[in-house]
Amino acid sequence: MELKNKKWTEDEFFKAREEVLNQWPTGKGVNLEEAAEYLRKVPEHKSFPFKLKKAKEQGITLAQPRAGVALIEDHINLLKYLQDEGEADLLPTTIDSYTRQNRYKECEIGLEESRKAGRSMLNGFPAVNHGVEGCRKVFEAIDLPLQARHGTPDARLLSEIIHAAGWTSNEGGAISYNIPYAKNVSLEKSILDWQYCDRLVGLYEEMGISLNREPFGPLTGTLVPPSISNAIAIIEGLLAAEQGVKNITLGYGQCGNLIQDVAAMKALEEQANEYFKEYGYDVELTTVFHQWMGGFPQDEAKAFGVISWGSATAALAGATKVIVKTPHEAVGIPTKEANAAGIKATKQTLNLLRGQRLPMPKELEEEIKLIKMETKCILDKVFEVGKGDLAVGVVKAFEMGILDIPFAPSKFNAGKVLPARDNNGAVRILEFGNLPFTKEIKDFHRSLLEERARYEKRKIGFQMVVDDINAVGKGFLVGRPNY
Amino acid sequence: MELKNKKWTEDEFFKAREEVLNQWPTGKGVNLEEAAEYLRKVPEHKSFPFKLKKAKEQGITLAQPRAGVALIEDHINLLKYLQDEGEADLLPTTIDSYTRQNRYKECEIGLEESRKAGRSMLNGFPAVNHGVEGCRKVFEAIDLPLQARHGTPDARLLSEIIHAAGWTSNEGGAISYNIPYAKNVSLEKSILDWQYCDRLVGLYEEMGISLNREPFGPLTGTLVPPSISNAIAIIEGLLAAEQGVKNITLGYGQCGNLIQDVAAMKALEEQANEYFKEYGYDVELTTVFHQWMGGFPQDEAKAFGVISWGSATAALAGATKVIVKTPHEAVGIPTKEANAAGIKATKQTLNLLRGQRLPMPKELEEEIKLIKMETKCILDKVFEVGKGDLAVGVVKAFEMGILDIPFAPSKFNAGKVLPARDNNGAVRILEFGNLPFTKEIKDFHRSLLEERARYEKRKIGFQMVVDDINAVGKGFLVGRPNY
Amino acid sequence: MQKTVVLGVIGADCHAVGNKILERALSEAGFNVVNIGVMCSQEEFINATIETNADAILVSSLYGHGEIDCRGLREKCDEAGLKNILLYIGGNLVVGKQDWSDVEKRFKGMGFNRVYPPGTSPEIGIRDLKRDLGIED
Amino acid sequence: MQKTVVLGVIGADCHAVGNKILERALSEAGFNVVNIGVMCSQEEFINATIETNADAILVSSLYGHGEIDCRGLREKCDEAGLKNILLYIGGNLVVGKQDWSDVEKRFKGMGFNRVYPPGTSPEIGIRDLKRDLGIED
Repeated sequence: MELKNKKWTEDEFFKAREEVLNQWPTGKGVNLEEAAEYLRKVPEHKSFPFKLKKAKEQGITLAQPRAGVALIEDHINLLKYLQDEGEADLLPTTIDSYTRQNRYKECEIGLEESRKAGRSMLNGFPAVNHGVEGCRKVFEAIDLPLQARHGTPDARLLSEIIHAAGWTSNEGGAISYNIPYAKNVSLEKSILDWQYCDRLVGLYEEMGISLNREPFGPLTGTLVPPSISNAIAIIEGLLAAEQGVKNITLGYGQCGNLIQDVAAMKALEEQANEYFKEYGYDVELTTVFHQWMGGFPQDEAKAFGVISWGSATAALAGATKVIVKTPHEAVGIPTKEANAAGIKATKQTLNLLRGQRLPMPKELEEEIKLIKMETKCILDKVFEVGKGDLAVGVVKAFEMGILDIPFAPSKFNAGKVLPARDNNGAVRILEFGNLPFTKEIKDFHRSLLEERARYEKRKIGFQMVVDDINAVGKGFLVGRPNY
Repeated sequence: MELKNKKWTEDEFFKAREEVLNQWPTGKGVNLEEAAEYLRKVPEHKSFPFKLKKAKEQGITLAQPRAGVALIEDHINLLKYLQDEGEADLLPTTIDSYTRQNRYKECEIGLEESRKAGRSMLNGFPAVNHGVEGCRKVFEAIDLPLQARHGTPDARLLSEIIHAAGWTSNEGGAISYNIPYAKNVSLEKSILDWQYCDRLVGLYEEMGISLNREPFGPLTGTLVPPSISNAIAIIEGLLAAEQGVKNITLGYGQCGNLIQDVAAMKALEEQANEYFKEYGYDVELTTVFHQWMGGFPQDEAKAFGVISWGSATAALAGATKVIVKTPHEAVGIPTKEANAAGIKATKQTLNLLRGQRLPMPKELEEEIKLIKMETKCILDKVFEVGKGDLAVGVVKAFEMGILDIPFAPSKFNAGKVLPARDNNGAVRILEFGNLPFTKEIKDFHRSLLEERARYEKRKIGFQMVVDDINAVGKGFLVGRPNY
Repeated sequence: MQKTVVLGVIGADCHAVGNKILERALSEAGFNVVNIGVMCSQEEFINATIETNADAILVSSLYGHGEIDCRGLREKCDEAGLKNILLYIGGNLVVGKQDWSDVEKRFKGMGFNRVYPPGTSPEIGIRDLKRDLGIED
Repeated sequence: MQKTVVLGVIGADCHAVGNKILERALSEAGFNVVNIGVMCSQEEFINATIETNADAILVSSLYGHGEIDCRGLREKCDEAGLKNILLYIGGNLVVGKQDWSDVEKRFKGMGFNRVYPPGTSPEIGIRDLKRDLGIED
């Protein structure tokens, strides 16, 4: 199939679908009409689009954890605990890493070993292996909207199964679930595969069923400059909208500087709406803020400090929802108690800040302006190299380093952009690679980093970057040489 | 002695001192010259004034816990733990409630029972009973500056003992350690007694020894409108300065609305400096922000949320230090581990926010203006009724309800002011009693509360106040009827 | 007939906020509340009870000294002729986080009819009080 | 003589940040680093080691599947003629918070010479590596 940013015909979709549903035996359990019937009966309080819309209207921020274990019963217990004890507003199902690579046979081994060992040997819930039936068991056992969260370049079968099971949201996108999550998957393939996932949601929309889609905002979660992640979020939003997706949540991962974080969230929402309007898409847009995605302190009390500060920023930025970390973050997958504790600290902070917003000082306005300007530089160039086609543009832009995600493992990523923090902790750019920024913008970044270098009495360089990556684990935002 | 705001003569001081040092046998252990010698040898890193000055210059916020148990060895272990494991920047010694009432015999019983029971039967460290020798043991065992924190209307003997023991800061003041802490102590007496404490510090200053004094900002810690606590903080600062105190930390207790809290801290610092200047005092002023002093959630994760949000506000307000709560706050006096956890969550948040400030949007400027205007209304009237004498003015002002602290137990407090939160969580005034505010200010408060009443579809009234008091324990800032 | 209760905070404890809220809640529930405020001695509780012929004594202690402050209160009540008077206590009764069932047992052993942990809502105490005093709801 | 090490992240694990930092730290410490990146199979580790005649294999696993991914690696090394090759592993090796000494024991039982918990600084691994390879500091 030729790559372009155009809504798939039903022919194209159903032809691909035959192959998709044959990728693993559980694919045969998916029946579109039966699934539509099932989804029509999902009550409002278990619908992602409905709950997000209500939160947006009320101006509150919802809290959502990450969680997933191998076996159905254990996973249900975990989710119920996060719902009842943790007071989560929205529930996730984190999918294991083998499923993300479509290695369903290894999932079977993991499932078997988990049963034997009496503990999860997988780092998530293998939804494809459990099939529609297993996924519905989970959905029916809980009382909140349920979303799949993963990192799957080819999530076609997974998407078919989870939506048919009543899960009303799916995280991911052609760029955000490929470049940070895979080494060898081409963008041509991941764009086509995510067009499929989005078209599936579009089909349900055409049947009158509202489903939510959420591109993954934080990308590598490591010093990603806001304009890079915002540009990619807007691209994935546009690609989804073209396939008929109507309910989109765009995301951003906390960088740590309050002004920059609030500015990034505001810029993202405003600019995405502008692009949706410009390209004629009617989208119900909400936002998600990810608490700190980088290294965490080992100490649980300190981790609570990081978690709470992320929650406060989410509230002040007016995010529709916040993705919650746990006090076990530094040591791996959390216990259910630690997971619930993370949600509770988050919700307490959100509730204390309910209704409070950061008023708009000059500094915030300027940061918003800068982020929008940079984002536009990137997006203009992507459209240009794609000769007007966004999908083609994305592939070309990555080849040319116009789109470039710091610290991503993919060989299709240029990896030439190097970010570092300025003296106030805002993420700036040290090496621009081929980012299509104006000289003025580049000089501005450079001047901010030089200011830091003078303050720290050292040269600008890679060691700053390493220090910044390790800083939060050591308790600080900016990696100063003397910490 | 006649009450007036005038520096005591040496005659007056030493005459009173004879009686003070005879109040309890340990008083005989205080020798001013020997104490001065001892204090001169206190190294810089154990000096409150020095460490506060350095923090102010660097623009960082220091973290200080509360802590105190009955027995010396246990208290030393506790403080060392908070220093080494908790990473505290400044150390406290919380004094027990019997000492605060000068009931030293009951302290003896408490000490004896603590030894027998193997656990502290007192809610703090009875410094008077332990005497200079005992207090020095504590000071010498630790490596940080040490401060007495209490709530003692007559702290004369206590102050003599702790300063002679090398403790370079003393919390308290004639109003802030009387009206919220006592039922029957007249302001005439507590002003004279705190003039004594301040004069003692002034004498040390004249001998070249710098000691810090810190009026207790939060008062009853319950919905105290910023202008009331700021007015009292400035009054206690002026009373201290008159007695020769040179190093003063003024404080404020978190109300919970970010803009109001930052505004209150900025207003306090600016306005205090203006008054010191106006009355010709040369004072090194620093500020302290108290994390939420009201009811806490029982759940420890939620408590961490409250603690971290207080820390973030302290950092954004640029406080010189922050007084730290613990995850055990709701259940009483914390274990040392819980206390350390509170400090660590606090320091993590402070460090992430290091160097970040809240820029000055219009809303913040206006809130600062409002608080300063209200504070000036109160202070003008206090001077007026005192016919220019601040000490006399304070007594008269409390009699007339010009000064009036919500929820204070003292019979010398009018208790007519009733505060409640507005729709954004800022503390406003519902019933003004005799607060000398202009009609314009009163109308403004009223309009904000009416806005809340409309939003909540109920009448303005005492139930709002009760709901607000209980709100944070239940997870919210504003006590809405449906929570 | 309206029942009278004596309400106060015992010892050197000056926590006034809860006291004011409790007073209001008890009044609204129909009790005649004699609020002796904060920092009350055992004698003040007993004298107020005798003077007002009260039906129950409600003691608060929020600063951890409850164990020392309350010792002998039941015996003093007995001596003062207040045999079998209802004695309630609630608050932060001891220093530090202790097992609640131990704390409750200790205070019941001291003669308190009901013992409440921190954070108990006024409604629960009022419900118990009505039951113990035989008041219909 | 400069020693060569093969560095990579095993299994379906795509955590690239630590890998890039480790590469830099090892290079700066004087090693010839063959970085095979993220998402590497056991075979990729072994092939790279044979091709470059490397002295040690440094495995990272940060997503909790380390136990499944590493099973049989030592035996495969033996079969490929890499008898006694140094095998290090570090990261978030298991799902959930487990007792570290148990985890270490399990991975040592699988034939790893050294096993590092999450949050270990590169310097510690480098120090051990120099010791194990007989490099003077």
